[in-house]
Amino acid sequence: MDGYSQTELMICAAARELEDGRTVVVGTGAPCAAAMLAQRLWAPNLIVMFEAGGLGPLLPTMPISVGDSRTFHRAIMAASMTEIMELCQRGGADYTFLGAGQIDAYGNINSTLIGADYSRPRVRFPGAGGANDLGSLCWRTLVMTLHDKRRFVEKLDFLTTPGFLTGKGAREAAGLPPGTGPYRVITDLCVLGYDPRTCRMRVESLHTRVTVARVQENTGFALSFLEPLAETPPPSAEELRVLRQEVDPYRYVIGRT
Amino acid sequence: MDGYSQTELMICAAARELEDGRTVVVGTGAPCAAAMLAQRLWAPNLIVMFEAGGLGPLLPTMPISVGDSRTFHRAIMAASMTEIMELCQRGGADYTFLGAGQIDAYGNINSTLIGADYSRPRVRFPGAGGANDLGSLCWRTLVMTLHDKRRFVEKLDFLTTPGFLTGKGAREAAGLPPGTGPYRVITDLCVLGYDPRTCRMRVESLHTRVTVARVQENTGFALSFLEPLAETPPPSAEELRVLRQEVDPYRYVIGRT
Amino acid sequence: MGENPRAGEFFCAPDPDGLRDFLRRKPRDLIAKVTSAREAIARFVHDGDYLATGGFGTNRIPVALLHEVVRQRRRHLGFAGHTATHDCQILVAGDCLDRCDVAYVVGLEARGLSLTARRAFESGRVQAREWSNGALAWRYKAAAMGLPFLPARVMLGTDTFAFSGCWEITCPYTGMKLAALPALSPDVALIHVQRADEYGNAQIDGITVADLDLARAAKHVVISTERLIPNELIRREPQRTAIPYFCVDAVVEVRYGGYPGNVAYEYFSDEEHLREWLAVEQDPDAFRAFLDRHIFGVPDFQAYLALRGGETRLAQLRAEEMLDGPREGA
Amino acid sequence: MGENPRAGEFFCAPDPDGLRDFLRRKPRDLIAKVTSAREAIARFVHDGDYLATGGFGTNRIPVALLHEVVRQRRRHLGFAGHTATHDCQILVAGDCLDRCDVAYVVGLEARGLSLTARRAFESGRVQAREWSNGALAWRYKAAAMGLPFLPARVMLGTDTFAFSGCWEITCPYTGMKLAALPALSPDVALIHVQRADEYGNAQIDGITVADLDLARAAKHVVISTERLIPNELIRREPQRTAIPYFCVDAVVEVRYGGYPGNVAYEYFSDEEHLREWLAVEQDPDAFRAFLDRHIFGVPDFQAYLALRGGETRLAQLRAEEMLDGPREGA
Repeated sequence: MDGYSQTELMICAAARELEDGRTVVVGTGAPCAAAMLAQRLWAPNLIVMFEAGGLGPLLPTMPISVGDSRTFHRAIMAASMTEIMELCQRGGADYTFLGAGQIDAYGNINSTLIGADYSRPRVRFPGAGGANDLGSLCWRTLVMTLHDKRRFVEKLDFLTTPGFLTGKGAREAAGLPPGTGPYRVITDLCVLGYDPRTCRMRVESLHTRVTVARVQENTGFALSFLEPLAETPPPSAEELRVLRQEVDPYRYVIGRT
Repeated sequence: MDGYSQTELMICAAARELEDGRTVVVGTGAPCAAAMLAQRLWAPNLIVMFEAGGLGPLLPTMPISVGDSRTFHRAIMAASMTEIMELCQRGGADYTFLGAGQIDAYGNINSTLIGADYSRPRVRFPGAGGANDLGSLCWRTLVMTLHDKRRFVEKLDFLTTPGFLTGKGAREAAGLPPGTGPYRVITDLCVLGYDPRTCRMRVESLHTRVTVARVQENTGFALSFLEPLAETPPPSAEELRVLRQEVDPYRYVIGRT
Repeated sequence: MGENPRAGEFFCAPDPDGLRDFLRRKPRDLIAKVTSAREAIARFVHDGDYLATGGFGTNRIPVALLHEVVRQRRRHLGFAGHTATHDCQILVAGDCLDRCDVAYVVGLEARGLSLTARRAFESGRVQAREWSNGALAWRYKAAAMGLPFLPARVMLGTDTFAFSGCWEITCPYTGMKLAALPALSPDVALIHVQRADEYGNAQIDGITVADLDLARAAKHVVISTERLIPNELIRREPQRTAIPYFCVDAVVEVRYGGYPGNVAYEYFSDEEHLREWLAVEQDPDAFRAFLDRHIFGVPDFQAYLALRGGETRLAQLRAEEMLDGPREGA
Repeated sequence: MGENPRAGEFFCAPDPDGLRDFLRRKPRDLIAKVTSAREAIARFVHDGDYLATGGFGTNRIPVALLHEVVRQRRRHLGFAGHTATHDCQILVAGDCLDRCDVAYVVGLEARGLSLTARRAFESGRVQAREWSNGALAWRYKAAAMGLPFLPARVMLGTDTFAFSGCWEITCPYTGMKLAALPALSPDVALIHVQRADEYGNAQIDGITVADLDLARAAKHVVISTERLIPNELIRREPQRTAIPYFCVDAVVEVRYGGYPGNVAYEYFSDEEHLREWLAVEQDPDAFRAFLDRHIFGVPDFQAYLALRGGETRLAQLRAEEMLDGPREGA
């Protein structure tokens, strides 16, 4: 593994998407680690927000819950959910990170259920949570997820959170704020963006030793590939050091070795 | 004057309308004095609120402004204008007191302008302020005003704050909350209520030595009179003592003698 | 996923005029409302009621009150699943629910899914409607504002919208499409706070989540508080009042009343116990025994705390909250 | 009074997508924004802008900043007349306004009417639209929420409604009629607070009036503060943050910056000086001299305070605020 795990690689790749002087709404786990890593390396003015109300904390350790007291430790503001969601609704949130039970080619996400009958689902997932709000309102939505065919599907069982819906212009037609939408998907195989003409997912860089064929095999819909297709830069020694020693010293997220 | 002023009589008459365990939104001056008098005599649990955000203060002295620091001195809550207005909108405000530049038979109030041309009024008054909100949303609206023909008019120059609008059912038809509306008008001549069938103003009691003829002469529209027509009970010695010694010892409202 | 056949119908429909009439009659006297958890739940939570909880999943949630709801075997409750994690888990374990407005249920965030809660929703035993966290927070806010609905720019274009029952409206000025979120006024809200006086004036430390709006939106509010404080302390800092007394029907003093959740500046969550809850649900018999032991078999919340290690364990969680205790693995 | 021929047109029209684009580009870095009143007004208030002020008439209003607007002779401003009393009086005295959304103007509550302000509105020199205080507060709130409008149950059935330019809407669920209050996002808000850090994180003591929503609704915000505090004090009590730094463009430290108004827990209003303002307006020549002396003729607000009696007078007002000073007749 060249001295780093897939989780570490994903966190480092995600962190690089975050510019300084911007706001990011995160959950717990890998997205929070990515934001903390970016803060420590090049984005000291990246403001981290949590949907339950934490705004700009100095995170002493990884939060366990999106609402636990770490999320507003020495914060700029210990606010409310509506404060954060209204900030997003008026255009103040630059990035958000979401997970995905299922995701389709347009970046639409299912986190509600598996099955064909709403009233008797085969598997019930938690639901939209804050994901629908954040995916509707933040300027750029990033997804971190493992890459396999059960997740990357042609058709969602349930469209919980909007990506580009049915393609170009569909978000705006539905009433969602113009200029928002899916931005990156970071998996254990590659980093994907979206083709601006079609709004369909497009591979932008492959992780070391991953092939085009392997990515397509693990994806349930046709992908396009950016040309020339880059290799995802592996984590630098500095990134790994900060991630392991400062961001997640108790290895809550990057796991025990 | 039998040892009391018209202002003192009006304050005492107004205070008697306020039940214990209820909420009243007041401004400065006589309405605030009436609420304070009621609190001290029979309504210790009458909660006084101010539209700027003061909720349940222990008033140390008469406020000068609806937003000054007296209005939230040792209060239950130092809130915001939306907090108070939303409390009123969801039905939590029992009484409010309004003033009136002009008032018509249905209790509609003008506090905006005198003149026929909106863009070039003859006299500009302050405007709706919080009166429109409170008159729209509180359960019972009381007005305290001097009684003369320039104020009690057949037709308002501008309908700033809704009374019963054009009569029975008109408030509800306009979208205002059912069951709200004008309740009493307390003047230097009499106490008026509203005829439930017509929603027009009706004299309910005359102050000592005031005649029916004198009230009608000073009113620009036809009044009805409750039968039998009572005499407004004059201020009791106890009311006057508390008003003068505890409520307004500096005689801000009741005036210098 | 198709359309919701029940668009425009809600588990708890907007009725601002009804709420106005209710609040008009609700007493506003400054009277002492301190009582026990048992008495508060007996008086204010009835079979069939629509219930909502404050806090956020495992943070400042009213666990002592929820145990009492289960212990008194309330049935057929509606529930607002606004990031409802351990709170939802408790209510489903007690078989208290039959309908739920879902924003986030059956999971405990990164800790995993509650098998019992999943089965309750998958079997259809608990009926669901879909919302987002923001949408439910705004639905409380609409009711708190005395409105029938609030417009919002979320849920649009999704199955979440279709299965909410919401309708779209058009802005008269801009022509924008908006979701019309119907006001949500629960029959009763259970809210845990750090401090309250005997009348129900409550102070909250840290994030308030959706509790300010919830307390104003609900018809009845039961407050559990880490500690009672004199009214004089409320009046000394009137802008710290998060919930004014006239919203509140009962005040219950329960130290550690949010355990095993986190209460800011008081104690951190007991992750070990939360993991135990999730694990034991894998075996229905063991889970029944677990509930008998921890909820049905104890007279009150203090006995539950004693079973969990009492002051020794709580002192550890206090130390962890103050960031000077041991760090547990998540 | 008939109909408003300009229904649906507003001095400051709702444009949530425009506000989103603006706020997307607005910097969010934690950088020091401390500057002088002169520089802040020069940079952030331009001729023709739509302006709003925090506080309530004579309470916690940004007088030092308003004097600077007058001193720099800004013209053709729009203004949100949300219980605007002494603040409106100052701006009209400086001939700064040509349009105003009126809820309450030209009066100073029980103190009387400003003759200059009355004449400005009566002559048509300042154009007006009518609103209520609640309506303007909710218009800020709509913008702060990122919405094009908020529904409300006020102004209905009145000339106030007709001359606001508002439209009615119907609730899709209840059929209720509602006023659709258009979002109001001023170009610049001037807000006075008790404490702020160098980045603009602000704490407010006492009632917040409409300032929390206004700060979030406005495109630019200039804060004047009784005192600067270290960021560490903001972070020590994060729930005391009333206005977060990213809303704020400039921070001006002006001790007594709300004089002659009242600033809670700091100083009471100078009623004598407010009466003097009202009285001197009766004579146009005397009023010009009064303005020359107090605003145009002084370099900054400290010089104005010195003219008013300086520390001696301010100490009296501080004592009066603490309720241990002499009580003045109103």
